Amino acid sequence: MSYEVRLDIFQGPLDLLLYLIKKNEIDIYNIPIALITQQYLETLEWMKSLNLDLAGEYLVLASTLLLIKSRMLLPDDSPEGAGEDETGEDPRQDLVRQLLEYQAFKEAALDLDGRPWLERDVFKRGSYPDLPPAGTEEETIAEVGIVELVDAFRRVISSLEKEELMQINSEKLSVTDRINEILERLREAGQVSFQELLEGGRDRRRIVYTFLAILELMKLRMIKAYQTGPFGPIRIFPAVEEEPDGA
Amino acid sequence: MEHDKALVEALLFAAETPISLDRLREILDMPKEAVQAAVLDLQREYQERRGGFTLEEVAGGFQFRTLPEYSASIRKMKGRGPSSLTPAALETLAVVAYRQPIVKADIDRVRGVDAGGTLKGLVEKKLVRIVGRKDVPGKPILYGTTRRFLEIFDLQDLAELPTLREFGELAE
Amino acid sequence: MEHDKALVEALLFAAETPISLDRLREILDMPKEAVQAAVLDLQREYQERRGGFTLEEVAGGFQFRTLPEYSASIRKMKGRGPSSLTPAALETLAVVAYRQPIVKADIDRVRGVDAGGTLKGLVEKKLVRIVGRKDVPGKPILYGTTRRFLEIFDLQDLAELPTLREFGELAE
Repeated sequence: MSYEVRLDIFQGPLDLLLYLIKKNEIDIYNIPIALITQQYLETLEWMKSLNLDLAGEYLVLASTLLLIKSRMLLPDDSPEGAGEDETGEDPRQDLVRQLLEYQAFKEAALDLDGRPWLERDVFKRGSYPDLPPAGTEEETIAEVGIVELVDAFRRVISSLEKEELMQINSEKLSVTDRINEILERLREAGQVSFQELLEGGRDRRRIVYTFLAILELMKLRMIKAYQTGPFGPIRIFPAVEEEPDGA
Repeated sequence: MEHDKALVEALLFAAETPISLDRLREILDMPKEAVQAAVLDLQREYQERRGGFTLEEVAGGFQFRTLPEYSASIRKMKGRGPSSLTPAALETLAVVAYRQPIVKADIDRVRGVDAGGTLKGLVEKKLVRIVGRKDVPGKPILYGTTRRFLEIFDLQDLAELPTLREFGELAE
Repeated sequence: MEHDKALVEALLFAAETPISLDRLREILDMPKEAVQAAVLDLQREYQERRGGFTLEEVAGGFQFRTLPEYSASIRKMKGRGPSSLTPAALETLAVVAYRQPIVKADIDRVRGVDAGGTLKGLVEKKLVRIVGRKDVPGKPILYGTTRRFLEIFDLQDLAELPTLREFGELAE
């Protein structure tokens, strides 16, 4: 194998394909698919012979190439290398589009790399002597992000059942959002009607979540619902007086 | 130096992150025009002076930063090699930056590989963050870039990213 | 500005601690006299300029520092300074976030320790609030997260919290 290729320089199958196209000085809009497929497969063989782990994506692209090659050999399609057919669609079209898109982002990545990075090329002021706190300002929370929060939760429940782990889904969290809203409204107004709670949302999912939230709150016995007759409005009240925040 | 200008300079110097004109105005209780005049005046002064650092406009604010030509000596002083992202991480970052908000499946498709590992690394480095969920079945997570991304890559805002090379057309 | 002087300025600016003449000489591989001349020159320049900061000799080295007369505004800008959450507090917060509304006994059970202290701290920081009382014997307090929690973690609503499955997939 004569290719002077270092495999860790490829970011994936598209990257390898772009490399082969450049190496052969091929027009990307008119890829000689047989030649490129052959070189692509040879490179994969060579990678395998070096005991390199081949990501599955490399094989997916290999089969795509073979598929395109076979379609180009069908009599009804334009002959290889002849570019787009007048009526039919060039079997290479999707791949070319994907390659061009990938190439554009690859260049964008190089652009980013070429910018003056903070803490690599340019630096901000290194230190500043600590000042005594002003005391009056609201306390701010140091940089914690979602990642830290999720990690913390994962740490906590790692000892618990896997089943419990799976219970957390965005549906439950959406219901919790609605629970908080309902509690907020009850706090402000003292009571709220079922209708009022359901009216806010236009989309069906929100109505379902509101309903689930009401059921959950009733299950937790945090609210009580009263109806003033068989078809009268349902009114919702807090079940217990809550204590003020911070108590 | 005039008092207001010196005061603005002191704040710009002491701030940990780029500081916006609005924030300066709020702290100093000065008219916006006066704050702006002071900042632009400082910016011009440092530019003309050609010292070790200048006042740069970045991520919607202003920040003193050293000039790139001194990076080697500063890195030597700090005793660390150039911090860098792998080419794979940079590609993922570029896709997120230009296509945000974007779901992971679309990043995978563009890059032709599973971008999970690089994406997680970028979230941990606080260059990429979760911005919401796409309203399609499964509600997949949408990703976007952070303010820190702008700070690190010396961008005022996303509009300052160079235009992506056209790839939509298959015309010769 | 002359190159050596600008280089020294960049180093003094970017340094984490006051930096000595010896250290500068070591990094820049310049004669001590040249380093000293540059530093003294800079010191005189900033002194005469009367801007927001000057180059001070402290703790055996040199460091840019703002003038004391601007400290009130700087303190205002910095607020009280960020206080970080301890790992224990973060864990309690995570349990509340994902399992709300939740009573303290359940937080204790999940975390395997008494969460009373951390919970109180989170209520004081206005990240967690009392959302009501569970109508069971003893009427235990139910806790949930606040709007401020959403702000700090940059979330539109709780539904944006990633599920563990999604987060796990990112890493694969």
